[in-house]
Amino acid sequence: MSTLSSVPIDYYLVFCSLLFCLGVIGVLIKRNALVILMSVELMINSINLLLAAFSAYTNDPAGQIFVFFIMVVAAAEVAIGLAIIVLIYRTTGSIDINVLNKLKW
Amino acid sequence: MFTKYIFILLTVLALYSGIMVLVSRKPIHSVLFLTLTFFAIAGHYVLLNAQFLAVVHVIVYAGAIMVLFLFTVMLLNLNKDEHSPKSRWAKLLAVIAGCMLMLTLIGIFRNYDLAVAYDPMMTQIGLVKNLGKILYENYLLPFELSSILFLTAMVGAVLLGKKEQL
Amino acid sequence: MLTLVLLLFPLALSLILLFFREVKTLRVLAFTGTLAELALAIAAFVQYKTSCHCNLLFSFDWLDTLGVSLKFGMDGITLLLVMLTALLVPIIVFSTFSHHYSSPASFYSLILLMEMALIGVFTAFDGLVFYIFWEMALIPAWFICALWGGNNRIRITFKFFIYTFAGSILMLVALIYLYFKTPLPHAFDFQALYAAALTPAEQTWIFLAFFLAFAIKIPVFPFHTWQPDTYTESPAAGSMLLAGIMLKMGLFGMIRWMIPICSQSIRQWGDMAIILAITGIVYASLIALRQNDLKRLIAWSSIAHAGLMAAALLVMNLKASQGAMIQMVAHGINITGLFLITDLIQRRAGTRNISDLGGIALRAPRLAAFFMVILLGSIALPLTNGFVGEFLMLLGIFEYNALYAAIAGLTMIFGAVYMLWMYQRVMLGKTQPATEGFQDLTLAEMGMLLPLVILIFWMGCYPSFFLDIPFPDVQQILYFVK
Amino acid sequence: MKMELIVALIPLMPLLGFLVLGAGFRTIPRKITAWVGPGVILASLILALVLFFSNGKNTGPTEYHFFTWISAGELRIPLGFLIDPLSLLMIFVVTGVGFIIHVYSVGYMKDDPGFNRFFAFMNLFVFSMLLLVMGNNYPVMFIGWEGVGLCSYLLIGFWFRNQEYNNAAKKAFIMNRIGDLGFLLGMFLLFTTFHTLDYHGVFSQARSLQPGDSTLLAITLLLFVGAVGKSAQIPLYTWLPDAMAGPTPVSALIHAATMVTAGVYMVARSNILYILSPVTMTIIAVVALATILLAASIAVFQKDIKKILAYSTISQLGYMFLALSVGAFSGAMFHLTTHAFFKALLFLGAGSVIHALGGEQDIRKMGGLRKALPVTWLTFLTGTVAISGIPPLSGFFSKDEILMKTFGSSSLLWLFAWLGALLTAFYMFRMFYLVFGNQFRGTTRPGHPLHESPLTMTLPLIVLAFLSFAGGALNMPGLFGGNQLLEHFLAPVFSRSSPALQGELPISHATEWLLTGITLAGVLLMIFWAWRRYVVKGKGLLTDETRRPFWVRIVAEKYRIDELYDFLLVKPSLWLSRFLHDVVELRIIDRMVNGIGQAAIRTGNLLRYIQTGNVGFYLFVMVLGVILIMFFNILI
Repeated sequence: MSTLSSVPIDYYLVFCSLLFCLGVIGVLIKRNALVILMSVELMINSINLLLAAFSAYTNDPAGQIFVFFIMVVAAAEVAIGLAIIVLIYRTTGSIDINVLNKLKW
Repeated sequence: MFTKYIFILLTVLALYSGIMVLVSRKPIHSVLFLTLTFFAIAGHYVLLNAQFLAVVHVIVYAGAIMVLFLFTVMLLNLNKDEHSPKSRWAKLLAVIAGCMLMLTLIGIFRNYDLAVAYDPMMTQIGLVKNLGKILYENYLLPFELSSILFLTAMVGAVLLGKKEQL
Repeated sequence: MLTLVLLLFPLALSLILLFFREVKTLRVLAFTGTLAELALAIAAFVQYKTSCHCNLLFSFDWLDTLGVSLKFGMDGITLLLVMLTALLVPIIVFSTFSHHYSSPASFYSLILLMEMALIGVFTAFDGLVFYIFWEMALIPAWFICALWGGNNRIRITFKFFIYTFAGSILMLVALIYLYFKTPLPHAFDFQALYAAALTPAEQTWIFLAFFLAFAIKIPVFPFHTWQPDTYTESPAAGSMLLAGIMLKMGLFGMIRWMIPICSQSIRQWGDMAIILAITGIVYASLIALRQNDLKRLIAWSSIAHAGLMAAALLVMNLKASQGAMIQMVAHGINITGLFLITDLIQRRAGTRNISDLGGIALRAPRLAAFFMVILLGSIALPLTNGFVGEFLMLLGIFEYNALYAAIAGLTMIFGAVYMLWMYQRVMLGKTQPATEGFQDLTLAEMGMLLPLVILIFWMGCYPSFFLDIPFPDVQQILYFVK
Repeated sequence: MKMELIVALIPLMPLLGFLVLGAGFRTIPRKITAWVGPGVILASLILALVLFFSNGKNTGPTEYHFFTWISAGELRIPLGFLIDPLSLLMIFVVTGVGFIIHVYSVGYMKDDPGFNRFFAFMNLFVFSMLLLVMGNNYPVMFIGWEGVGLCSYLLIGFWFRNQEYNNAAKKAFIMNRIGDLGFLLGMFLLFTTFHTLDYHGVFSQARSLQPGDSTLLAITLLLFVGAVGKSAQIPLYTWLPDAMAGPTPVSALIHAATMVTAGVYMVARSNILYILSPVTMTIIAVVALATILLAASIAVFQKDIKKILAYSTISQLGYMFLALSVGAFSGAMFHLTTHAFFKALLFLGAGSVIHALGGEQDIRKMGGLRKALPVTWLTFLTGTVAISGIPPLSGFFSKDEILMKTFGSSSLLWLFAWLGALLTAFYMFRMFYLVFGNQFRGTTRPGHPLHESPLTMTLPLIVLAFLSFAGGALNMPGLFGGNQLLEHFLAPVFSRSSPALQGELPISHATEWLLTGITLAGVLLMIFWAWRRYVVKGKGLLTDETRRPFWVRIVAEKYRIDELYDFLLVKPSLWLSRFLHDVVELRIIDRMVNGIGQAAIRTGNLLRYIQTGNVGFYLFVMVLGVILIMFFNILI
């Protein structure tokens, strides 16, 4: 493989930040709980990638291990999150987050 | 230079599909674009010589998680348009907030001098052999604990999914 | 090692008790257990030799990286208070036998847990461990009061818990701050904390935090408002534990933690604290005059006495400190005795309203005699335990400032006024409807009060025995302060 | 027997009696109590005699150490006794008079259900009093000092069914406590000045001080506050008349013969300190004179036989303090001793009268008891004559000595003291005539005819009458060819302070004779007046008190001092108590504490409205929060 020195770490930083911000915007503009969850996944992935990138650039395996663990957590989170969404749908008949305003003062 | 082009290609792909996730009206489209994003990220992992992660990523995200999403969409028959989208103002505000976050982040990064010593392509840490060694030597306990986490999540999901009252 | 046994034995017993349901078994177990604890405490006294901080030491590195170790040990001050705790708890347990508490297993279990926590507070040589036990003592106390207390218990115990807890949190903050000022490697060990390098401003803040924590616990005027209500609403056993032993936690904390660490700022700001404590003496005594509830009156008297002890510790001289030491024990004994008698009266007459009582001495001369002796102890008559402490404390305060001593000395007069007036209205005069068929003490009850009475005279006539135990350590602390 | 043992046993015998009688107060039969109670006192008396005679010529002070009572740092208080002439004299007074009164009590308290309790308390009292006089340092004196206060409390309120009596008991204890606080503070100041509380250490250091030293002034004043409380001087005297609620032997023993003289003993013991602070001496003189005249004037109008004696006691104690204030320490001790004899006699006689009348104490309902109670009459007469100061009875010599010494100090003081002596003679004979003269005015209860008391009661009266008669021989002044035994006996104790008294003017024999003559003439005149008024005219029995002039009413109502104290001290403290509790405690402090809690709740109530329940809003706020945090991170 050829060298990647032509791609500085800054590129990864900017790319991952953009992806992360996309995720944030998604969380904010969407009303569908499912899509919001997907946006969260997007954010997690951007973080994962950045961790892996730093790990590779600094030759420290801990970063990649952490990515691995984050994936574990993310998988668990999605499983539970989707279960909750299904439950919400069953009780309210919708997954629009604007419907979920029962928990106020 | 070759890798640089691949990098740019993958990046553009990831960002495009990321935007499409947000823009699409139907959830099913969002799911499919998200899958595309994940594949692009997997490509990035390969580019970083983190083959193990790339494989795991494809299996977990594209294989398991996205299937779950798809399954949910199908199951709940959610594939409808958002009939009452949020107001334009709200959307605009959200986008502005996101851009501000971006700016802030870039502002933060400018403050740090990220001198990197290693050439990422030369490192061998991302290989299964090396990673496995470290995982089972230094991170055995968290690894085992993560299985408990999974178990918990499983039990939780099953309990939440059950129809009848407990 | 014995210290550890002293600590773990009540814990084990309190867990074991949860497996029993039969009230009688529980009582026997709890009582014999606490007696065994007393025997252990006496064994510790016998083993206790000289005064270094190496006595009966147990140390185990707990959180290595933080420098926290499970370090327990005994010095004279500790030994005295552990003995007091071990002595009072069996009596308190015994006094509960005539009550029928719901879910007795948890009741006795909590009492034992409390004993463990108290012993932990006294024996801990590590700041963080001290704090942990300090908070731990609050939990059983709160449960005892909140579950078996009077009608108003929930509101009052809530206040009690939050109030004392708020003070403790300040202490935790102070401890953590101190920790970062200890010489490297940082540690919570008390000697490390003593050696912490502080600027005067820092020390003042630490002093304020410590003082507030201890002042609330003792309680010192004006942080006392939780106390009369809590003492009144608690079940008898709870009041005794709170007043007899838990109050000493604050005083103990003062001499073990606050005085050696903040001596400089005590010199600077101590006058404020002393004035507060002395104001409390007069204030509480005056209020006690007009109380109609027997328990509440005793609670107020306790505030007055505690104020004197706090003032005595704060003047930081040997006489006053020694006086406070012996007074801690004496007050523990007297107040427990007073609450015991209140409990006896309430059970027999069905009320503890002073205005509904009277003429008990006619029906129960033995009770009257015991009551009188304990009362004399608490109003500091010479040759009873209260006098030695008050004499030394007032003398110490006098050396510090004669005016303070004169005002604090008013406690002698006011104490006599409210106590004797109470005695007159409760015990003397003609009988009232409530006291018409009053039974005199049974043999068992006399057996319960007798150790207290013996101690009252023993401490009054030959106090050297009790003064010698903490003397070297008090001297050392005061020497260190200088 | 070893000396230590004897010395230790002197106070321990009464303690033993107390313990035995106290532990078995419900089980011990009366007969045994009747022997044990007085028996232990007799044992103490015998031991004291043994001690006295085995000491032989050696009258120097001997100290006995038993163990260290309290120690802290340089403070070391031993439980030790000091046996010197002064303490020996006091031991004899306490055990001697105490024994006689104990014997008397056997008869007096015969029918009381609290017989055992009574003797237990009496024994405890003797124990405390012995500690008081025997201690070799101030704290040990203080043990006794407070101990006698306690016994006084217990015995005044002996019949505790009556709340009036209990009030009197409480009042006595509290007033004593006020004095005790002064004593305590005095001790503290002594300690900070001399770093010891032993008599020996204090006095030997005090001698080197300059007269008029301000610390010494403070010490002596504080100690004198203690003495004022215990010995019922102005302003802390009002407890003593009330203390007459106790059984009569108690009044005789505690409130006449022994406890109330503790203050006199204490000042005499600390003579060197007082000699060195002339200002205190002046204050004592003023207080003493005021007390003499105040108490004597009140006594003139009292109707209760015991109250008259109580005021008389206060007044006589004033004489003792007067003697102390002019430096006549042995004179004070002499008067203390003779007073113990004749006042105990008078009280016991009064007790006998009360006993005969079945509890009647109002002298207006007595009269003509001479026939019915011949022994009581004769002994009472002895006591009355003795206290009035008519030779050759003991009171004459002791009072005369005090008057002489007072004259030597200041003739103005003498004049007032002389007035007091006249008043004394008048009120004593008023009482005597009203009780024994004329006809019986009261009513006897059916089945309770007037009867002379049993032998256990009359025998002590006779013994005391003899002592009152002959007690003067103890210290016969040189004027009458006496040898001043007591003064020589006590001389070692007061020798330290005598150099300071050198500046006094010696009084010529002629002046002495003249003064004695004036006093005697006045006293006899007073007696004659009392006889005219109460025997011949039969006055003083009338009930038309409303027609008395204003000033007489004031005096008869005891100058309303009790009401004044009630108004100035009791009421305000009760009011303050209520104010502190209802306003300061509940409205201010507690409200502040609760206010903090409520503030938290209110803030929570306000912040609640931020929880709109809209998830989108939460997300937006969260993102904004993250942005803000990061932004600030850049700034910093």
